[in-house]
Amino acid sequence: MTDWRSEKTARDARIAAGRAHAQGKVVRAEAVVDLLEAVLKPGDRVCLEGDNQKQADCLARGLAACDPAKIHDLHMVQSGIVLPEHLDVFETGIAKQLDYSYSGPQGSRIAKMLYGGQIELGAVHTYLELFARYFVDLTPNVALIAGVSADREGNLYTGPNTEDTPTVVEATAFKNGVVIAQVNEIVDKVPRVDIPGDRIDFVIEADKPFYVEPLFTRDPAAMTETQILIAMMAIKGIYAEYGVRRLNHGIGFGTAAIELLLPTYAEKLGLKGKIATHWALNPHPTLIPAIESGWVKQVHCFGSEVGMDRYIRERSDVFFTGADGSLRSNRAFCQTAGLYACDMFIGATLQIDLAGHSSTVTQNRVAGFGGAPNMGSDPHGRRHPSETWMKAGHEAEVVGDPALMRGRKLVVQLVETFGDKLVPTFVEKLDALELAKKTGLELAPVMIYGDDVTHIVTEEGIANLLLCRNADEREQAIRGVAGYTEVGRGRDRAMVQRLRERGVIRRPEDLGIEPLDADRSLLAAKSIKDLVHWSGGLYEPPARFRNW
Amino acid sequence: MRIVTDPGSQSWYEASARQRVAGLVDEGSFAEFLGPAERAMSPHLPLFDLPRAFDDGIVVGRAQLDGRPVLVASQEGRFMGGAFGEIHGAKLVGLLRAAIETKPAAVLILFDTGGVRLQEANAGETAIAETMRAIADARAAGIPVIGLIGGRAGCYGGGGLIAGTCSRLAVSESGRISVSGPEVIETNKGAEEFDSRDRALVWRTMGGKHRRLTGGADAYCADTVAAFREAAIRLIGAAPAFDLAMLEAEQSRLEARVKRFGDCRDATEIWARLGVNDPDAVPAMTDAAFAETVANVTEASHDAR
Amino acid sequence: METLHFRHSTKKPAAGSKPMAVIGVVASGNLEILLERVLPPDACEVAIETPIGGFGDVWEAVVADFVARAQPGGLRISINDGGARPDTVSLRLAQGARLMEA
Amino acid sequence: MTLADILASLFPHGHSVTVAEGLVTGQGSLDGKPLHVVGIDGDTPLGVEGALALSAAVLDVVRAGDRSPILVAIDSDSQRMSRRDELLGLNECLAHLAKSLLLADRLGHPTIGLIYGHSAAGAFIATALATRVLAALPGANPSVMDLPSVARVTKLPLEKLQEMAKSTPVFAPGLDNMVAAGAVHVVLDAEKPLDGQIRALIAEMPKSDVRDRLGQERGGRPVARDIAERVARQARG
Repeated sequence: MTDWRSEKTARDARIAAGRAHAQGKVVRAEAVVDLLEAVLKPGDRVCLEGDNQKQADCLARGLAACDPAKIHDLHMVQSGIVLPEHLDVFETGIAKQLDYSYSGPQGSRIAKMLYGGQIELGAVHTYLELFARYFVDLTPNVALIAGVSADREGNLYTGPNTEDTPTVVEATAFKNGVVIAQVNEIVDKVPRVDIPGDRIDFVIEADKPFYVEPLFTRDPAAMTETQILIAMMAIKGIYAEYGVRRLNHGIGFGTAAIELLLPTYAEKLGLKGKIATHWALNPHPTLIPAIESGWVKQVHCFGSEVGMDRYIRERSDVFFTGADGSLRSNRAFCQTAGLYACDMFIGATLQIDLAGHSSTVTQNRVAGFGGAPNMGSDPHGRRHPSETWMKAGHEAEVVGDPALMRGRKLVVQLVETFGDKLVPTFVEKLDALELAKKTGLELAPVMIYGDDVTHIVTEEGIANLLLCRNADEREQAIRGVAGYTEVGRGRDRAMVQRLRERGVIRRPEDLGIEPLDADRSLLAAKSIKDLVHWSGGLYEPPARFRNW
Repeated sequence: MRIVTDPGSQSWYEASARQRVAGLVDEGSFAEFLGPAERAMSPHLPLFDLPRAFDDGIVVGRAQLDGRPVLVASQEGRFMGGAFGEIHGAKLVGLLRAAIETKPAAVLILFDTGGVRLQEANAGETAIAETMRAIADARAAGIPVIGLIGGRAGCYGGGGLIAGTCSRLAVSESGRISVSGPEVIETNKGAEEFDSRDRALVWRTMGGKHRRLTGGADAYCADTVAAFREAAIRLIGAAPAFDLAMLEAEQSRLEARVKRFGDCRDATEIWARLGVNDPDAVPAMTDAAFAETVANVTEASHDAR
Repeated sequence: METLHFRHSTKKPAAGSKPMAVIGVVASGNLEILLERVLPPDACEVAIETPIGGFGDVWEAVVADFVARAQPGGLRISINDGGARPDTVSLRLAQGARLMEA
Repeated sequence: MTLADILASLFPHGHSVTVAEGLVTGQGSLDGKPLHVVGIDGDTPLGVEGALALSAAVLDVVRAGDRSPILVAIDSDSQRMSRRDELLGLNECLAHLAKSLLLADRLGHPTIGLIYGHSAAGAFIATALATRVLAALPGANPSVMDLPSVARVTKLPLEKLQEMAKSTPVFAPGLDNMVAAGAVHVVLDAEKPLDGQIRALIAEMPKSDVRDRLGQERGGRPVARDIAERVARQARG
């Protein structure tokens, strides 16, 4: 007789073993290791929630402290490898296999461990791919998640940084898995129920609140004239040109500069209401002046940002908020929105090659992908038109039956030709290729493939790759905006001139922009303090960004 | 399209040493001494493979302020942290010594310094001592020496001591006055003593508002060149003497401060004892609200400097 | 420190009559430029002191482009570099040329 | 030399100088006239209380109005590095001490610094460097910052700095380099009685601040004097 309920039976046994260390669903922080050793089995697939802004850090410490003789060979399936404990478990043998998306701060250690064979890598995914696989072949047996508060029934309030939690819980709880949540406090009644209690099996009151890093805060005081010039070109040469209303911004200084130029420079160009109205975006503090000036209609968020909570509560016309008033974010939905509902992704990168492939990999760091490739790619499954999308599509394809033409998402790389320490952004060969060879990755970690990129904006000008008709043109268009890098100096000057005449390359003067006007006085806010003023005192920046 | 801004409304914090001088004094009246074309550059920095500046990070010269002759020195906080090197210091010393002979209406020092330039430490330290002696001489000769503090580098180390020697000080919210910097304290005494990354703590402890409330500075201005100009003009007319009576008054003032606030761990406790109703609200206060608060604090204003 | 010198002849003298101007600050990633109207009207000299060696080709290209665009005849241009990127150098040169027009 | 040795050599007939918590105050007699002593002993850091105690002693002397000399004897650490001291305005307190010494000088009290141990940074500027003439005893060790710390800040290897220090007195710590900079006017002879040497210093007080001239002559500050004079000349117009 086939047992069609073996998973359920196994789950019940795990829960029963865990209950020995709990009072109802509640487990004391000191009992974390006992609980995990009771619930986990060798070889389990485990998601240890590691988001951008919310880490199950108490559970991570607990897992790392488990006895490798009892718990070993786990298969970790989680979006972020962020905390040292996320990798410690591979050193002790508690974990063996890994499928993940993003490893920012642990990028160089993960590269070493891949190279040394301590980690058996499945794949590095984008967020949406990993989430998708949770529901196909990487469903967790146990999910270790984090929230702000829970009641004794397990009803969970994630706080404004909901991020991955609903996705992880959905996949685990409804497929016979066990969900263990750490919370900052156990309360009688949660402010709102983000995850219903019947999906949470155990709740742990953490020894200390989970740490949140202000990842999306860019200090206007650090913005340079070059970044402002690039932002001006992007606004005039792309936002205005294509009438981009629905968009996603990267998290660099270049896009932050654009956010700060909307109420000043873009306002003077008469673009208010015509561009940048609907966003898939974390709540960037630098967007506050644009919101306050009435530019922004709506923002859906992947997660939140430190210090923005009060501001968001008071701007519920703009942000998605719960009945309790606080932000409700959701990474899976926002990534989907970025992929399908946005007409433009614009962001920075570290390296671009002659075909337009880009990578944020530097030598010896495997940073992973996160969600940039989801947003920074042309979704071939898209079927709804918009003016922006259609205009870009027509630029790319000039022959054939118009009824069969489709649009293109704008994927814009916003880069300075040189990075820190005079490292060139434009290169003949991406460092990612070398790294892939060294660490045995089957795919080179390319963040955005050249065929998805539509524009590259540098301080020298805009290269419109949609208008390039062959690989040669494409290469010269890229060289033509690569400034004084070796790639830039290696251009065919005559061909670049012809591309300029065709509008493939546009210089600041072609756009009617005088580079000497790129001045910090154009920024709607020149400091974090200015952002606080714009917010009417609602934005509460973290201490490290203050100078008052 | 050019967004034209009034030079007076320019941020003091953001402006360069030259921009500050240009906007501070009467338009077009500034004449520089030993300007960049004379290339008086550090003979020492090349030994350390460090770039030099044509003015060694300080602009000195004469100008008119509200129609009256003044001498001006302006430090560039972005070059080597505005620190005192041999030439940098000597330019300030020469300017102050000249003041005693030429009797301007005031000497203005636009501080923006981390203290002594380590690559020229002995020269910098000695120049600071020479500067303080020259300031005492100038003040005794009846020439007000006014310090203006609101730059990126703050006013640290020996710069803090020179500031304490001036007749009057104007400070903005961004301005910091201190001897040991937060990083120095943290390095020597640990993060428990001073967490230098806690910027709010840094400003509460040594920032413009704290200094103004406790009488460590005599005027508080908005972060604009125009506001500093107005403060400078006002302070020149209210410079205390440099004599025994003043120093005795300063002795009493500082002793009273240490006695009254010596057990306070945080600036907010001091502000509360000074009679500020909501001390926690001080850092976020607007300039106007803060001016009102200061007006009610008797200790903030005095002639004992 | 590396010292570089470039000499160019120009078709035109630099606009304006201002004898001297200075722009920028020597700081990390930034630079200071001193422009003096002391040369014959068809000559331009650029002298650079930089702490970062090995970028002579880049400097040469940046200076040549600037001279071709701005025609700064008569100017002796002296640069104290703090490791500025070429785009910053170009921007400061242009700002300096504009100051001399006053 | 210890402070006790110094005082014994300076005042063979006895003195009233005491040390409390590292702060030195009191007086002795030189040629039948009072010689006041203030100072810091035992490598003590100078904080707000210390600075104000010393300035009070200086102002007491000034108030008496007898133009008697003041000796500032120093073996100190740097300024006291603490959050509390900065909160209470250490810069004002140190400047106040320096101003008190500068006022005493202006009002006719010869001020003589005597560094016999360590001193650094703000404590040095507020005390010994605020006198008209600064003498040192052999073995004294004034510094702005020690070389390992300089290495940390400048990111240069310590060995390279040590090599550079031999030929470049402008940045290196130590008495010889401070003498070369002109900050220390003279190094006394520890083998001879100090009373005579101090008496000679008082008798030959420089009329003005000569430190940049000394720095030029001794090579420790090659250009400062010339620069200051050029600025002053242009200012005179």
